[in-house]
Amino acid sequence: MILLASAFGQLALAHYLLLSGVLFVIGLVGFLSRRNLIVMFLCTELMFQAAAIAFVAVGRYYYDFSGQVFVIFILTVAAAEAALALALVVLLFRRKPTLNAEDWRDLSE
Amino acid sequence: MILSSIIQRIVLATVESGGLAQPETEPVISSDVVVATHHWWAGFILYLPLISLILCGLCAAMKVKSKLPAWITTVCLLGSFVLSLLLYFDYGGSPELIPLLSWINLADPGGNFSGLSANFTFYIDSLSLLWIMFVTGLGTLITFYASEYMESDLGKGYTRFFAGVSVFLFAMVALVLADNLLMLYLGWEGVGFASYWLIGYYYQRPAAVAAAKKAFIMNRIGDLGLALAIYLIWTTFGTIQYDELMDVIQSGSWKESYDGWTIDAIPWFLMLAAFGKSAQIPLYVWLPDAMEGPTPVSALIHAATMVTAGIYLVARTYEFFLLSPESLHVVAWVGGVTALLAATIGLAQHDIKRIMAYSTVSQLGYMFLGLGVLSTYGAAYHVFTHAFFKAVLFLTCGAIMHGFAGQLDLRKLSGLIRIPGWRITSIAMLIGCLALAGFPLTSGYFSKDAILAEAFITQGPGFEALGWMAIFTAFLTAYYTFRVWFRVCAGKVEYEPGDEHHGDDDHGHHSEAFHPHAPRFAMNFVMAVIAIGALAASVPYFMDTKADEALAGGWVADMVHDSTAQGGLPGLDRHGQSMGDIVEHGHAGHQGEGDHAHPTLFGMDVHTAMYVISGVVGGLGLLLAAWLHLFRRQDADRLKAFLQRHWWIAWLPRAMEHKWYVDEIYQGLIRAPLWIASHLMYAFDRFLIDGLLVDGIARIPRMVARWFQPLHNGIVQSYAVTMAGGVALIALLMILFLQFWKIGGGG
Amino acid sequence: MTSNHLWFLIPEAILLVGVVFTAITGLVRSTSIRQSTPVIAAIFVVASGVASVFVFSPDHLDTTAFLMPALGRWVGVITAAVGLVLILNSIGRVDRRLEQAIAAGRLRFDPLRAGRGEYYAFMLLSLAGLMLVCTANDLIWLFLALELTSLPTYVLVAMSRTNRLAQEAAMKYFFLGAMSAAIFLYGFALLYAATGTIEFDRMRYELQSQAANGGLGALAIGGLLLSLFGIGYKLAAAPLHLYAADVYEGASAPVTAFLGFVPKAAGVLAIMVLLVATGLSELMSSLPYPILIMLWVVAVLTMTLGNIGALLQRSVKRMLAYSSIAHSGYLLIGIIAGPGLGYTAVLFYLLAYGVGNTAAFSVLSSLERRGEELTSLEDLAGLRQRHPLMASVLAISSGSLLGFPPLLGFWGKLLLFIAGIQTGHLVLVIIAAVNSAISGWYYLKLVAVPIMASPTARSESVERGPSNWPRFAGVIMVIACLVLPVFLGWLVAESRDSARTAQAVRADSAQAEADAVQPSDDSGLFTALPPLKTALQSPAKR
Amino acid sequence: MIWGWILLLLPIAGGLVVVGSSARAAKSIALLTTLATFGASIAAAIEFDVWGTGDFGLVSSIPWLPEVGINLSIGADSVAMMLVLLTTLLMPLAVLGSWTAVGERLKEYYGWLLLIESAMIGVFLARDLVFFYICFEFTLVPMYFLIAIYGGSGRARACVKFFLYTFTGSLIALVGFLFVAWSYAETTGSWSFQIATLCEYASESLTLREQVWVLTALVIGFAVKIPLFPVHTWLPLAHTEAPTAGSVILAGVLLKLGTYGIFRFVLPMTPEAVVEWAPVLGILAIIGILYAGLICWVQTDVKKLVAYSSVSHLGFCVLGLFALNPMGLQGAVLYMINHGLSTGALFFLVGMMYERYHTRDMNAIGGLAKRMPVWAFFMVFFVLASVGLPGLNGFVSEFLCLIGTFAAGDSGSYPGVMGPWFAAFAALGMVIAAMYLLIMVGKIVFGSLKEPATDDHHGLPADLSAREITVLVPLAVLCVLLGVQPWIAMDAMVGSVNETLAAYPEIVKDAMQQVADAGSSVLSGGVNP
Repeated sequence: MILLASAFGQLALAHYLLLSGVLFVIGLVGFLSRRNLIVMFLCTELMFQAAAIAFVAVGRYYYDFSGQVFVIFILTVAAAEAALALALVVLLFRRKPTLNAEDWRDLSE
Repeated sequence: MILSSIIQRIVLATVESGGLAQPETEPVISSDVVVATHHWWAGFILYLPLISLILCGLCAAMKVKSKLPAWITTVCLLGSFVLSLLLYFDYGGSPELIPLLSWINLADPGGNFSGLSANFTFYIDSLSLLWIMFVTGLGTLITFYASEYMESDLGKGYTRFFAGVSVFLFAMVALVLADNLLMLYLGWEGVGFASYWLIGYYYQRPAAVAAAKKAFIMNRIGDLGLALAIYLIWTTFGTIQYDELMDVIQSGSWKESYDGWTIDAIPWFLMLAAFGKSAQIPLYVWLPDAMEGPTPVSALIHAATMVTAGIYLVARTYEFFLLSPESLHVVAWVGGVTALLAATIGLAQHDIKRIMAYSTVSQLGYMFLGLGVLSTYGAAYHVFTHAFFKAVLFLTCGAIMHGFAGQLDLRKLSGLIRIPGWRITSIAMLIGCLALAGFPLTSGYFSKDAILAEAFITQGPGFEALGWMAIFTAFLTAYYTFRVWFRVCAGKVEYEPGDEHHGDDDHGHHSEAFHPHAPRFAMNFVMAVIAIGALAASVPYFMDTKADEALAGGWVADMVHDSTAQGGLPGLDRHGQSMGDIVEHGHAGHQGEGDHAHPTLFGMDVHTAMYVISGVVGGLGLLLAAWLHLFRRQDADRLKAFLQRHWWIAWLPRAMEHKWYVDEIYQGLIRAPLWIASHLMYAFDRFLIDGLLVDGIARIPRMVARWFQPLHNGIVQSYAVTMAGGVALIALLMILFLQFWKIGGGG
Repeated sequence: MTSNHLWFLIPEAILLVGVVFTAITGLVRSTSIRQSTPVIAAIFVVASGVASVFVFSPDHLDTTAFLMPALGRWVGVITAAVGLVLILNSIGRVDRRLEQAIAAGRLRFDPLRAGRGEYYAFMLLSLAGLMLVCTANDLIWLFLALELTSLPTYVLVAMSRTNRLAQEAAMKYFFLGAMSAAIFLYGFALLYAATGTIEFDRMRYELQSQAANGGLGALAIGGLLLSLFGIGYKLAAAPLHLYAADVYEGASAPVTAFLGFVPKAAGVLAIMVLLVATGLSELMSSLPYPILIMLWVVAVLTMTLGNIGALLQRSVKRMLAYSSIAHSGYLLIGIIAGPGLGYTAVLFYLLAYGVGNTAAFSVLSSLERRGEELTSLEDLAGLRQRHPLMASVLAISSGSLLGFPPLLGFWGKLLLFIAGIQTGHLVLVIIAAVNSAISGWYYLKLVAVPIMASPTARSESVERGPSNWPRFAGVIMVIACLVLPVFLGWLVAESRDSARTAQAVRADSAQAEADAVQPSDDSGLFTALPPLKTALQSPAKR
Repeated sequence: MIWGWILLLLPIAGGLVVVGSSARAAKSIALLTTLATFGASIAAAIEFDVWGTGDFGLVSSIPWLPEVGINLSIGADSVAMMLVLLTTLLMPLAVLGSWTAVGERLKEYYGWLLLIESAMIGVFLARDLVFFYICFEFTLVPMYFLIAIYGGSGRARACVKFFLYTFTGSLIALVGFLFVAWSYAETTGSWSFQIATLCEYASESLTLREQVWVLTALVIGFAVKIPLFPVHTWLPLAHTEAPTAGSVILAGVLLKLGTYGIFRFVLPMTPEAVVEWAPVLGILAIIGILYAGLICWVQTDVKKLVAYSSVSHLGFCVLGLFALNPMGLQGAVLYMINHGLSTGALFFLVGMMYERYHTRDMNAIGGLAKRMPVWAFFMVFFVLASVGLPGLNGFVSEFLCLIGTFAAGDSGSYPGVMGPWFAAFAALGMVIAAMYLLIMVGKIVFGSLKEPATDDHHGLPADLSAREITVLVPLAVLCVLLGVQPWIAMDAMVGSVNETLAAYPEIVKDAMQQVADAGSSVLSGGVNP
């Protein structure tokens, strides 16, 4: 926090970055701790959005639009991933009626 | 190109290899060594046995079943003998070099070392002439003898036998005539190999195979000594050629880079070599076992010629012994003790061939005693006479063995002289026994005296005791020698055949109808000739010497005089007074009218006294033998029973019969521990090095992999946690690293 | 982005056209047209490869927009070559039951059930993504290229086989992939925060000036680290390698081969691009220290865990999965060595690894047992007796992967080792050498089991697969392993040219202009050396 | 010159023809090819005009990877040329020796044989480090397959161990090589893998510490191949399981790659380190001589015995190499040739016995001299050559190695770092060699006849056939020739040997001086005196 503040001197940016960082960590921890496939996917979305927030904030900070452009692409990719994820989950659910990720462990040593 | 150059080299080497043998940086050649290329034909002394070997090989390949190989070998060896005689008569009195072929020549252009050259070149001096004559002569005769002796093996091993004899003669000639230590080494190992070949002649008999192996390995230990001695000599003196060595030693130039220990070590290694080949303590045990070979082999190799190579070696390298006189004391003591020990063992044996074998060991001990007490002449003379009388003894043993289907037990043979056809054998044996027993006026009498007397003359640690010991040994010798003769040849006619078939069915007969198979012409002729030789071997003693009137001993002394062994010649001026300083020899006073009085024994001159003493002692032994083994044989049994009955003495005959348990001691102290060590090492190799180290290290990756295997449990979250944790860990590690080593930011 | 930039997208454009075509032909009712789908895909792949040679010819090189101007040429060609083989490997596998049923007349063709079109289309898409990485000149582009590479592979894994293993594999691959994507995306965000730009060219100036003023800032370092770790997932670099074995085992052999090459190449190239963006060049090739440490540790872990992991495997595909992890570790040596010989070696190694790995998978693609893929090593026992050609293909490709001279893999490894030693990473190279030795153990199994083991009942029932194309592909790759070393000089020169950074090219041309009389000395590239050599020397002597 | 390339490529070409031809023709084609190669090597030897000098002949070079200075550069000095001749001589014999022993998968078999011939010739002809390394490594592959496919019952373990062990060793050597090459590149600014260049550079410019590291790496690589105690354990296993021709090639040539490597690389590259570490290596060699010799004593498997005897014998060779004087080095090079001849022949003989009786157990076989006199003759002959009977080849080399070692003491006329004690202990190996080899001969050749019951003699005569005799006679002739006229080889190699040693006297003297100044022995000097 102090590091960021001293690095940029602008409390506002640091706040945003902090927010995004917290979001990212929440997403990550959620991903690691939850067992439900859909929730896990949502957690990755959370991490994506954390990055998006950072991009927007930094873009605003530098008056640079490319950050915002990036966010659009992130959203697009996230949407594609969402489609893929849901399709996959449906496919899996057809095979085995469970959403618990731990039930899928046929491939292991 | 390469081929032609090789051929060119060989031709050059053959024709003018004198040049090759002499590097330019060589020290001044001593004036009396000449390069005698005009004696090129002497090479055939070496080549003829080789030719014989090749022809025998051809015979073997063509499966010749006649006696052809024997004749080939005999003729070739006769050729060698004749050439040796020619060489002797053509010998100009100063040592000659006769270059034959080049062998190993190393020169260093950088000049960092003095070069190593060892070529097939003959070094002819009187010592080598002496040896070569009796070697080739006896070789010829014994081969002739064997042509009859081995006839039962016709078509089976006959050719192999004579090929072996050819190899032996080839190697022996190389040994004797070599001009450098390496060629001598070639002959040295060559005769060992020939001995291996011929001892193991009856290769289907395990005992023969074992004996052959034992002989070779024991000899190898000796060879090891010789090899080390060669290394030492070369590093110390910078050459291994006799003529150059003599020059270097005499000029003293070697002392410049001498660092103080090699001189004392060289004789010890030479000794080891000589003791191995000549069957002295501690390496003598192979020789009695070597009697597993055919008897002509025992006669030729294990009595007359090969076993004397050790004496030859010491005589040839006598200068080194003189440089370190303590070594000569050891030689003398080892010789004396061996002589006594072998004689005591000989007392208790029943196998006549073994008795002869132990007597050979004993006599070889005498020779070393002679060398040790500075009587190279005595040693050489004893070698010379021993060659004849021991050869005849073995040949007669062979004849008996041949005739009585392998019977060698003296308890089962008696009165041979009265069986028709065995007279020559018996008389020849008698002559041999007389000479061996040192009966007055026989050849053995003179040669043994030359050694015994010197033991009292030369000053050395306990030499006098040694002399008395040797005299006692002479008594034992006379006793056991005549024990054989009286048992086997005299007495009433009684015999049992042996169980040996020579691998042949028409030969041995166990039935009552067994008839001894008397020797025929070839064997009788050879036995007779050698027996006469044994008698005549005393003649050289009375021949005039041309060298020095102070020199007793006649022709043989003369032969020794001109050689490298002259340092051990009584009554002679030694070249270079420096050497005289370190040799405490009583004879120093012999020549001058100086302060030294002649050593005396019982108030007489030692030589004179010795004539009397040894005559008496020999006679006593003979009488004792006659009593116990001819006239009252039952007394011998009674004596034996007496000895065995009393615990305080019973160990003696038993120990003597069991050869003082020396084989067993070797087995227990050396072979068994080594054998166990080998097994341990093999186990070490398999389980520790290969198993633990190699396979163990190879197992580490798999082991580590097993630690990591639980991570791959198939659960997504677990993977994610590991990934995140791993990332965190690496980041932490990185931070720690950076903090700890204080290495900051950007590169 | 200049208009000029579009010119460099021609190869990718060709592939995208191919995507459209294959997607359509795969759905056509006519069997013969449907059958020709892979051929069409192959044609487009070859076309894009050829195009990339022309597109990135020296005349058109743009040193202003790209960090590594000619990277696309080499990558385009090897992508096309390996991609072609990957397509050949797949022939006969996709929609196999469906097509059999149709051929037998049990079913009528139903576009909803056919997957062939998508399959090849996704392959082409992913290849296009790989090529796009080379032309990336800002973070968006890099992000999109990486996602384009990996998203289709998730689908490929899921549809590659009809059993649930494939779907499980796809699930694992996708979810972990999404996480890693988020991680490197966040890393990108931090990089953006640190430099204020997403364009690499400007980013490089920013970072260089930071480095010059007392080192990279924490944001930049953190961003780089997150990016590298995230991208490391594509390489299966430790500790993000855990998915590899499961996914490779679950997917069908052709797809596994695909996974073994395409995402890995994309990841390696992305790392190269990112590192060059931090200011690395032949002229200044020392990494920021934290990054160096991180890469060093990751490289050692990756190759070691990969190799020792492979030792325990009985399943061929798992074994090859671990082997591919290990190869990522070797590749990282080149990355650590930096631009110049290091990147040259990386590019060369990509070729060697791609050829060897694909050849090994061709064997698995071309054989089957009761209609199923070969799984365990026992299936290969005594392979030599019934399928000698495949056994030798497997043997030679294993040899190449092991780095046995004089096969292609050896040269790849040799160059990597040279590069590593040149930059003073002797310890790393020794570890790699030890790892090579360890890897001998399991590669030797791939040689020995088919040749020495006596066939079992299982392996007796191994038969040819539905198509001969994978066999052909395998043979071609093996011949490449054997023959390409002859053209070593040319290959290395090409890869070196492709690996050059824009800075070096500019410096060279400046140099060339400066002394027009004397041509510039190319070997300067190999002499840029780090300071460690002196550290190694003992002060005792000299 | 063209002969080098012919030598390299002829066997490969023949191998391709063999693989392409029918199984029946394979033998004959292989024989013809190997004979042709032998002829070519003779022709090359005649063409080779630098015998006796230290120069390289048959020199030729093709650029390969100019970026890092890798060329296909071939050429041979006289030592290498002699080893090439040994290789090409042994190969036709190996083919002849396998005539009936190998009955299945013939094309492959002869293909591998021809391939390994090319690789071995390549090792000796290489003047480029990378090319050397390629050939050096590549010899493993054919040998691996020869053992793996045609070997005995334990072949699976044997071939894996053989392969991995030597592969690991040579990888370590490779790192050493690369270090030298890099160091050169850093100093001069351009890469080169030319062996001569690197040797010259390394010997002059590397610090002692660096040299020690390079030496360690190289010696690990080559010691495994030689094999030196304690990295020898792959050898007995590989030899026991390999087919006859495989054993012959392994003992005859492959082991020499290690000693040749030391001769070609270690000695010229790292002279100062060699001077410092020679005693240690010498002690290892001596341990090998005695230890392996004693292990031979308790073997019951004839082939294993001969294999362990190789470990013991090559100890002498290593000792000679590190004696650092002309005697030792010439002896070592001669030893390479002689060991190839005599031990190769011994493996042939054991193979011939095995082919008839299907056992190598010394307790199951005995007294074969009665059944196979010709075989027995050759057996005894080659055993004696191996024991080092003067007049046969083994003696000369053994003698030179030992006298070289002996003279390498600080008191000798040629300064060195070993000395009498080393030679004395090593010379014990002579006795041990006689012991185990004669015991072996005593058991299987002599004694009462003992034959295992076997119904399958492969249609071979009881004694050796003309073909088998043909295999042995050239070896026997060479054994005698090199025993009686060793200067043919010695004169030819003297230039190369002196070239290799040129730098040593000074270095040794310096080292002696330093040790004398420090007042400590050479051994305790170690790396950091």
